[in-house]
Amino acid sequence: MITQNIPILVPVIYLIAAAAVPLLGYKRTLFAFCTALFGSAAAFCVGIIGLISVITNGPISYHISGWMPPIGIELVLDPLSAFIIVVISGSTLMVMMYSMNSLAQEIPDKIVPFYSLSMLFLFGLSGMTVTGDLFNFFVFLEISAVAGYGLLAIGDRRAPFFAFRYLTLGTAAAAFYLLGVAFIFMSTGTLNIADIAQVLPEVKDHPPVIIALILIILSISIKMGLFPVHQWLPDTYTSASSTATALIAPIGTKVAAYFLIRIFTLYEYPPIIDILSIVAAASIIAGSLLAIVQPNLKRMLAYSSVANIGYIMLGITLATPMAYIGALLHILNHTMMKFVLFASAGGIMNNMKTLDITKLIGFPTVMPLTAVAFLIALFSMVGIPPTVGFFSKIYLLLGAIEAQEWFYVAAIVLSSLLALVYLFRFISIAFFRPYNKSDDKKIVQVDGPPLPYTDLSENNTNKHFEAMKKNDMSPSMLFPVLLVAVGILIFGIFNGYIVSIISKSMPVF
Amino acid sequence: MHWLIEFILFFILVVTALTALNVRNLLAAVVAMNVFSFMAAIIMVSLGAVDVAFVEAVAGAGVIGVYSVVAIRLTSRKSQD
Amino acid sequence: MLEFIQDYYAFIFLALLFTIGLYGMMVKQNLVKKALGMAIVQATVIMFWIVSAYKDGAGIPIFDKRYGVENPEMYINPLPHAMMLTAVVVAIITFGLSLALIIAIYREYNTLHEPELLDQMKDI
Amino acid sequence: MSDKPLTEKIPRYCKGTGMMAPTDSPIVHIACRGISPFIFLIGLYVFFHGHYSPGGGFQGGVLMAATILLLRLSLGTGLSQVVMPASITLRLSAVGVLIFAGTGVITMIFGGDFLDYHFLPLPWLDPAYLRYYGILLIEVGVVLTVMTTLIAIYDDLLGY
Amino acid sequence: MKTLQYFLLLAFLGILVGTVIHLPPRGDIDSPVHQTVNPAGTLVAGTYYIQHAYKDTKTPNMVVAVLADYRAYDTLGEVVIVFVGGIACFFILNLRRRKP
Repeated sequence: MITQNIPILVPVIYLIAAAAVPLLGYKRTLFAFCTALFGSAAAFCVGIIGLISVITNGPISYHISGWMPPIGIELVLDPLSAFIIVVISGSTLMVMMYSMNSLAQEIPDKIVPFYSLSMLFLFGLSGMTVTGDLFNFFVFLEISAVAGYGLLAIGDRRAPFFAFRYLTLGTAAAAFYLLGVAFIFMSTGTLNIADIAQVLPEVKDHPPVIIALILIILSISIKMGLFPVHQWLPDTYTSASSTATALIAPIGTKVAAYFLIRIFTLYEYPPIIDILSIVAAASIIAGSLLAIVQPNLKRMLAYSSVANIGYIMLGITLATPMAYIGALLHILNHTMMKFVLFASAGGIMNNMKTLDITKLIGFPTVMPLTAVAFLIALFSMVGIPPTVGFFSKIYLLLGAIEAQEWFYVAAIVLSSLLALVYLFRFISIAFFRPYNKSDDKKIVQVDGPPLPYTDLSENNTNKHFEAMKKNDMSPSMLFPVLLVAVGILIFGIFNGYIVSIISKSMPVF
Repeated sequence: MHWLIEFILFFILVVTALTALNVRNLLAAVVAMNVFSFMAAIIMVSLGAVDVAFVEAVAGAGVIGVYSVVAIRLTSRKSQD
Repeated sequence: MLEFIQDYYAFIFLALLFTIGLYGMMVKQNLVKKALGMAIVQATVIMFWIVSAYKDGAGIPIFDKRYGVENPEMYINPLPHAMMLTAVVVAIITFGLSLALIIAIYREYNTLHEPELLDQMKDI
Repeated sequence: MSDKPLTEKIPRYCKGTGMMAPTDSPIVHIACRGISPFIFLIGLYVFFHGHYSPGGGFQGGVLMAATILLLRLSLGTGLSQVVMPASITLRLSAVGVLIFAGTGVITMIFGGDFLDYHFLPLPWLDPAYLRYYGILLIEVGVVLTVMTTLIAIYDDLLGY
Repeated sequence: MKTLQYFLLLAFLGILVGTVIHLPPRGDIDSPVHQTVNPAGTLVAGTYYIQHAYKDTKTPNMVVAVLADYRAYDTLGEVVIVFVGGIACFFILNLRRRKP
């Protein structure tokens, strides 16, 4: 039963976990946690089985309700989507481990709906990944988006407002998408992606089809947070609670990027792709520049997310094998490093009561193990050799050289140098300023909006100082962070295996 | 002349949409929005989509109206633009 | 000319309505107005699909023994209707969620006017 | 029936929250309480007759939710708890989702694809009628989820 | 700023109107949506539903047959989105156990 039904199993496991959480977690929140953890672990295992079976036996096409594709809905599990499934379910498993203590510190009265919403968010994302139908993609896009609006709306005071802005923007994006699909449907009469690929060459220069492509790409760019429409991303990520950010920031934008790969392999319209790669380059440079000037740690990480999505996008649009490998490797890299960074940021917020970079003096003294993981992830962000980030950037550079696009080579190199700048800015403040007692006031002084769930009234200087000496994150939060940080190094050293998996999914260029 | 009726309904749709967006009293805006939903439902009936029209009439004009009135009652009723 | 109007008036009206909805979301500064603009945009896209399903001279998509099924011109295409039922539900839920967010915002800031909200956020 | 006015029977948590206080008008009470079972009946008709006429799970669910919303609006949230307590709405809607997903999982266990009603374990039925009853089965889940969730959103908006 | 927004909206309206007049007209029986077979040779879903829905499911209302059988996965998504909305509103607004 398992090998036959793998494409549907991952979403269904998440769905059943999501529906079971409010039923089981009614009396004790621990049951809710166990359900979510068990569900995400099961989904991860099924994802791994799926990846192995797809690599050995070739892609699986699954027909819901037993109807053949143009009639019913088709699910497709090829090496590419299986890879994405493994990445997102693995990241979720880590976040679920991390969330047990962090939720109790941040939003103790909302644990049960949080777990239910996070499982539903994953249901949406995994459904988006495996689907082979344009309208079905819309439904799952909306599921993950609505769950995301809910998750991002709790945090500090400003969170509901930014979530509302994100909601209006995201709904406009969904409407654009649906309009584009309507144009395609009226020109071809079908919704199945494989079917559209067959019919489309006959109506390729029909104006509605071109406008539909533009509308779909516009809506997916909004969901990805590319440069001109990126503003929702730093706003919501900064104000939301850190567990929600650690859940959404690593995986929320990747699936949209993956769907663009699916769209591009179907039909291409060269001017749009040229414009899109320019937008990606602009996104890389603007994201890095804006990240440098941010005083808030989470905001800086969010802007670097914009830059990293630019890398992925550039790798997709360059359309050379090397760039494609680089883009997919960067998806893996970005997921792992953003999890480590945002999860540690949550720990920093809890233990040091501030996220202002200039006030993080003595951070490695206070949280030594977190600091190590944080440093590894930052190295991966810049691209320093033993980490995955180095190899993904090398592949992207080779791809850009292969395509003879020197402007993009310059953009990648420049952005890496800019990332080096904010790495050094952070290190020089946090690591090389010696910790002494006269800095105490600086650390304790709280800046930025007070969070509703942190009790700041007890912030007595002495007490705080004593707590600082040995105040690392609790083991259940530290374990997944360290695990992923070690994973960054291991995947970097053994990146050949991952590249061999990725190159199985390569479309013909 | 079947299409002429639909043409007039579409025109009412545009008018109610502009009213809903430009009137300063939010309660009036919500009522205009309900009229919009109901007109949309009538157009859907005229286009043969009875099921969708049913949902649009029951939920779009009914439940959404209740929700909006509750929300406006709990927040403020005036809009500055 | 009359032919053209008869063929395309629905699409042109819907394009106009889509733009009106976007105008509500972009230009209007009250959050409830933004939510209403959102609802208009979604309703417009739904009607766009419904128009695409329409056939001249066909009846509603419910099986009728008098017509049989051999002749598909007798029934309107049911596929867009089924999909748009889903889309209507999505629209309703999104609107409800936006109202929930509006109430949460009003609890914190006591206003729904966007420049005022941004103003209050500046000093913290 | 006690002789106290209705407003005194409101639980403490209803006071001071705007719309939750019910009206005292007996006409409104009798009208709303009298009409709501009939709307519920129409909802059931729309749901079960959905195979033959416009209607189905979602429309029926919204009509049934409208019944409870009518009671909530006229009697106030406190008094209408008897009909549909606010504490079970979301759990009932989770049950509805589980009914839908469970149908799919059952067909999967009995050897078919997800939601392939042909493989429902009811061997005495025609294949076409298996699909007929499969549709009815999942619409039960739809109706339960839609009805309870619309009520739950109303309660949440009021901050109940 | 407002002028720019109005300009953008007008440009968008122009593009949209320029696009929709290339679509098949309203009610056209010859549009690709209403054919039996695609140019590529595969079946067109809408016509297939009209011809086979009653035979396959014994359900006269074709919309319900499409909604709950042929495209049941979409309906699962629809139900889940209702559930997500309920849970999200609960998550955002519940004050029951919150300390003042």
